[in-house]
Amino acid sequence: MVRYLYHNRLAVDIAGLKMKTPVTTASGTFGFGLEFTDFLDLEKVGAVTVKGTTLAPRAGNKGQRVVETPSGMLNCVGLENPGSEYFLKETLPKLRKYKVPIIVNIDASSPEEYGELAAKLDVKGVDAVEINVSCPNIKDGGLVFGTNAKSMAQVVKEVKKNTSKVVITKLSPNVTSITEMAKAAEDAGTDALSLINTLIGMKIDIHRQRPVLGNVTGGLSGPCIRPVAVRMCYEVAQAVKVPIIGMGGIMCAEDAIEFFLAGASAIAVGTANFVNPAIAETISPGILEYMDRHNIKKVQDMIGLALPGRC
Amino acid sequence: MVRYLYHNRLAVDIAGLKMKTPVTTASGTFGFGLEFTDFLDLEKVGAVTVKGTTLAPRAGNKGQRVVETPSGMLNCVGLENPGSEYFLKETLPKLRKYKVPIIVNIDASSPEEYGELAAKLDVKGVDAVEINVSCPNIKDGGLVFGTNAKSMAQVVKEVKKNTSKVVITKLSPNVTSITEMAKAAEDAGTDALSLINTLIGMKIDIHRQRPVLGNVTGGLSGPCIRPVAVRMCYEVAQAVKVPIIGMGGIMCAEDAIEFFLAGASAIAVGTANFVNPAIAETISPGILEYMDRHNIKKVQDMIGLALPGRC
Amino acid sequence: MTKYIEETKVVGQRVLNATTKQIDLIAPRIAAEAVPGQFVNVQVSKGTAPLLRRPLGVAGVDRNYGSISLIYRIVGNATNILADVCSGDRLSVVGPLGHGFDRSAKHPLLVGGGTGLAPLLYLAESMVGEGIRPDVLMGGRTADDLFWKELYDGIAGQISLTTDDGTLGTKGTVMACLPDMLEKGCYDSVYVCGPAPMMKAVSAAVLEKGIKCQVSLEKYMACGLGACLSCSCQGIGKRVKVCQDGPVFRAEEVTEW
Amino acid sequence: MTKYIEETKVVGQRVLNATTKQIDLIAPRIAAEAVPGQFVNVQVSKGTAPLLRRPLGVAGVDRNYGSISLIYRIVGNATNILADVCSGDRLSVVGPLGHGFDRSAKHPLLVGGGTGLAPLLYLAESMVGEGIRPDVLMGGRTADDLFWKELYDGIAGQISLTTDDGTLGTKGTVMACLPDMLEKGCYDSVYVCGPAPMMKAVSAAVLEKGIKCQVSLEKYMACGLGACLSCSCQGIGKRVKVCQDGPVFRAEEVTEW
Ligand SMILES: Cc1cc2nc3c(=O)[nH]c(=O)nc-3n(C[C@H](O)[C@H](O)[C@H](O)COP(=O)(O)OP(=O)(O)OC[C@H]3O[C@@H](n4cnc5c(N)ncnc54)[C@H](O)[C@@H]3O)c2cc1C
Ligand SMILES: Cc1cc2nc3c(=O)[nH]c(=O)nc-3n(C[C@H](O)[C@H](O)[C@H](O)COP(=O)(O)OP(=O)(O)OC[C@H]3O[C@@H](n4cnc5c(N)ncnc54)[C@H](O)[C@@H]3O)c2cc1C
Ligand SMILES: Cc1cc2nc3c(=O)[nH]c(=O)nc-3n(C[C@H](O)[C@H](O)[C@H](O)COP(=O)(O)O)c2cc1C
Ligand SMILES: Cc1cc2nc3c(=O)[nH]c(=O)nc-3n(C[C@H](O)[C@H](O)[C@H](O)COP(=O)(O)O)c2cc1C
Ligand code: FES
Ligand code: FES
Repeated sequence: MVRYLYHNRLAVDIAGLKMKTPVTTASGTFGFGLEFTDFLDLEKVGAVTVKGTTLAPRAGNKGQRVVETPSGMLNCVGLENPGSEYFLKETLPKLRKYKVPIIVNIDASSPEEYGELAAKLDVKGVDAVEINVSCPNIKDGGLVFGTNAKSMAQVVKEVKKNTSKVVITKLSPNVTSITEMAKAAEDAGTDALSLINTLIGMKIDIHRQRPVLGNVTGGLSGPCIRPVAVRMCYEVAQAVKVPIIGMGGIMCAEDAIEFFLAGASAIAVGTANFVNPAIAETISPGILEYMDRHNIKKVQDMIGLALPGRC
Repeated sequence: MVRYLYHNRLAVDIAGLKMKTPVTTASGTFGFGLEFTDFLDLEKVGAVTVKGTTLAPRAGNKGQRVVETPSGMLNCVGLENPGSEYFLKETLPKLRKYKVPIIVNIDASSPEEYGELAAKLDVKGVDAVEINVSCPNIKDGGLVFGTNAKSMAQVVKEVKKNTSKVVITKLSPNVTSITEMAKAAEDAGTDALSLINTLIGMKIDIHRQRPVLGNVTGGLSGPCIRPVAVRMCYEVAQAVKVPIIGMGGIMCAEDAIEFFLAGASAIAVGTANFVNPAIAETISPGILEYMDRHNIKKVQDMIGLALPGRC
Repeated sequence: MTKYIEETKVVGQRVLNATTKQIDLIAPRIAAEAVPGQFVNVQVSKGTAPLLRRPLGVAGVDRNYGSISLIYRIVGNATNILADVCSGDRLSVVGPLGHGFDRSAKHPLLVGGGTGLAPLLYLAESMVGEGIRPDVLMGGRTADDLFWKELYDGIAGQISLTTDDGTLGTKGTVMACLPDMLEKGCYDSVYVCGPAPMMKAVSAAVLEKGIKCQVSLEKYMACGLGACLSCSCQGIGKRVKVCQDGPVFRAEEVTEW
Repeated sequence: MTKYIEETKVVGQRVLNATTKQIDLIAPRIAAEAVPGQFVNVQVSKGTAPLLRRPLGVAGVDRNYGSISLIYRIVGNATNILADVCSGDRLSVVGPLGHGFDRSAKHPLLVGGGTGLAPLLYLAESMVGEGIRPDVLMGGRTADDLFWKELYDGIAGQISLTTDDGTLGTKGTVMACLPDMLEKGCYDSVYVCGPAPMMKAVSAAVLEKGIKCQVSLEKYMACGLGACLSCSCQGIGKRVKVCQDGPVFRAEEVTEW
């Protein structure tokens, strides 16, 4: 099942970011990619999106950081990461040995800091930056920008100004209107959108009578949120022209296909990496099988097939 | 396990609505209550919240109306109901034979129509009205009022003006800030709040390459949304003084207790009625057992125990 | 008729063909009341996924033993889990649900396809109990689908078979045989259960002949109790719920297939 | 060391006490590489609930047979499902994960409680293979918790027991015996695995004596691979991941219990 290497039926181009397969990894669920090399060939992944990176190192949140929920999980890792300096010096050189595009997920606490970070990462070996304006787990920055169209637009503009790379804006689902946010990001110049980040949730330990997670609330991910993610993708695809990377609860090829039909040009696997660490590679053959069965020549041909007026 | 009948440890008072147990039924998941009398004693349910009722009969949406999702389900019933006239003439007299408070869930397409409906239902046998400003499945009304604080406040005021009953406002989770909506409802005079209604989601049939549901999108309910519901309850409880009826994915006594600890004064079981049609009665003994184990005298004593400053 | 939640005990499963199995459950209260055409709502997992119960028609009842039989096709998540259930396991079952067939026919014809033949099997057995041997017309895609013949042998009168590919019986759908049978059979009532297009075509042909016709509908269900309105559809001049007002309807009442 | 995803085959389960079971799995690639102190990540369901794999320490390895043993306490959703798994069933297992114990001790003492005694069992067996019989100090709430003694009999040197209620061995926690044992035992290394309060108390006492001490930590884990940072905590001057840099740490490295 490595047919897809020999032709480009699975290849997609996200605003200039060329991916051999339409599958990337959701930030924060695939480390820096290197943790998974025992299980898959990184070069067969469309692109590796690495853990959210900040200018300075962050220790993240204290206390319990993850808990399982029905068909999902909550996390409040809180953007723990070794900082951009370390990433550029230690991690990127190792990653660059693989022929796979690298998307760096970035987070900061002001538009200017986002810009500074984007400038710092505007180096060879980084192919795109993904603006995380939607992390629910930190106090400074994060979700503030993700729920306010104006602030988000500022961030997008700063980043665009400071990088030559493809700029992807990652949207939060914790808003009244995701299309409004999507349009604001598009107007501000983003090259692509990715969605969705996690829904804010919490769990209470009824025996200790207190929240389970150290940070009280956390981000809900996994198959439980897929219906919300597909719906948002379907809505945004009708509202913008820029390409969409769809994610949220994708566990197998069939789930991925829902997102293509809803208008996504590529997809990301997140929580599923924890369940099946080989999934970022093995999902592509499944997509190809589906395409064969439905006489679909190229991935592009199935993008948006379920949108109004097309089905 | 009928101890709770012999004392009032489980009794709660929701802004004047006296419930023998803190358990009601989520609107639309328990019909008019009469469908469940083979499985439980309606008089052991705290209150029966009936299916969403409109002035005139509604046929609801065409096509497939429900589909299962990971640990949940989507529905787009679309407020099918026989109308207020029929409810008052045919259903209410049957329901009134049981000694159980009746909460009527109401829906309309303008503040005035909400008022008219509330006035019509201001009769003996109806104990409270629950304003559904959050139905995601109909085009006129519904969610329009649920995502805009001003419009919602208008609806609440109209209803309050036209009824002598306890007024409960049911909040939609599909908003950026549920606390803002909660406060707007409180300021407009609602006696209590209930939350959450369903999250908007969808599923695509990848073989037919079109949305599964007749109405394209539907409301996501069941255990998958519980983390979001608990979080919203926890947030709203800190923002308002009026009592809260918590719901969203409650499947057993343990789940219910999460909501009490998060600040709810009563809870509703929804999707769980489909899985276990006796649950609206059998969950109360489980709550009592927990109270015994934790030396909690009355339900009231555990409300909000997990809120900041209390745990 | 009272509905029950029974914690049934699995007494056995048997393989009928590559994708179809029969499961027998000890469910004395449901067995005592279920009539042909009714269904039950089965919980295949105590966890949250799959979450909802699944509706399955009652394919047989043993009142002495207090057991019911269900015949199901393995099509998805829940039926795959059901297929792995072992004797001695417990399954929570709600039933009996819905309304059964009007069984007043003297010369009945049963027409079925796929798992639609499950409720018709119980119907046939109950007719035999009253001294009537119904004729049966069954259709399938291929010979393998018609393992049903053996289940009906000894109960039914004349059994007619059709397959889409001609590997067994007459080649074609049941419509290849039906007109001729209606002509010669002097049936006073036809009972149909199968895929919607089959039921639609059969109903039209039967009603045209002025013969009574009942069909058993399938709709995606959540509660099975008339409470959630998942299965509601337009009847004649009123809304009907398939789970409560059906699943059996007089063919002329059906406006949406 | 390479990590694998193995579709293992269950060869047997046995009951150790009312809430504890041992499961043996054919997992040749993991068996070939796993060292004491490492763990595996087990998927108990192919469905979405429970969703995440569950980490379990390797309690034994049979290299000839290509099997590994896990000993687990039934505490929740996943372990309840695991307890119902039958011989012949398949379980997807990822491993071996994390770093094992430094086994350079000449006079080791193993101190454990609860399922912490599982990884220590494999450690003891491997020491015996190298001609060393470790002494073992084990604590439990009550006599029933100390079925472990039989598992260690014949492998361990001297076994000391404590129970909170005094129903077996010395009454109290392991701290009731430890000081005396450290005094008399001339141990050069202590290996601790059990509840956090036990590990904290034991470490403090051992380090005070200037004896080497290793502990095996437990943190809620999602990936087990160092990717998700669920299990990250503060080490000395740097962040460490329990799943990757541990679960075994030198006691003096641990700053959060
Ligand atoms: C009144 C009634 C009686 C039925 N009797 C039988 C029977 O005797 N034998 C038999 O094999 N099947 C019968 N069915 C169909 C059976 O309910 C479905 O095949 C089963 O629910 C599929 O579950 P799944 O999880 O395996 O498949 P899924 O993966 O959930 O879905 C596979 C297909 O089954 C259908 N389906 C799934 N869930 C439901 C539901 N809750 N209600 C209705 N349809 C659903 C869907 O259309 C879907 O396309 C009956 C259905 C109804 C409504
Ligand atoms: C490295 C490591 C090795 C372990 N080795 C063993 C062992 O050999 N034997 C054994 O019985 N147990 C062991 N555990 C604990 C075991 O992982 C949990 O008991 C198990 O995951 C519980 O799953 P559950 O669904 O049954 O319980 P749940 O209902 O999910 O939870 C019950 C309790 O188990 C803990 N837990 C649940 N999931 C996880 C997780 N993913 N990671 C860590 N803790 C969790 C929680 O603290 C919770 O309070 C180990 C844990 C770790 C981290
Ligand atoms: C443990 C964990 C850590 C995450 N960290 C980040 C992050 O650093 N930056 C980010 O943009 N999203 C982060 N996410 C969100 C995911 O990238 C993804 O948007 C979300 O989990 C939905 O996809 P899924 O359901 O497939 O996991 C994280 C998710 C998880 C589960
Ligand atoms: C089939 C179905 C119909 C519903 N109809 C209504 C309704 O008429 N009015 C309303 O306010 N909420 C309605 N709801 C929402 C529920 O009352 C409840 O808010 C939601 O399902 C979350 O609770 P649960 O997860 O326990 O089901 C409906 C939910 C379902 C599943
Ligand atoms: S399935 Fe709920 S009303 Fe029919
Ligand atoms: S469990 Fe994911 S980093 Fe340790």
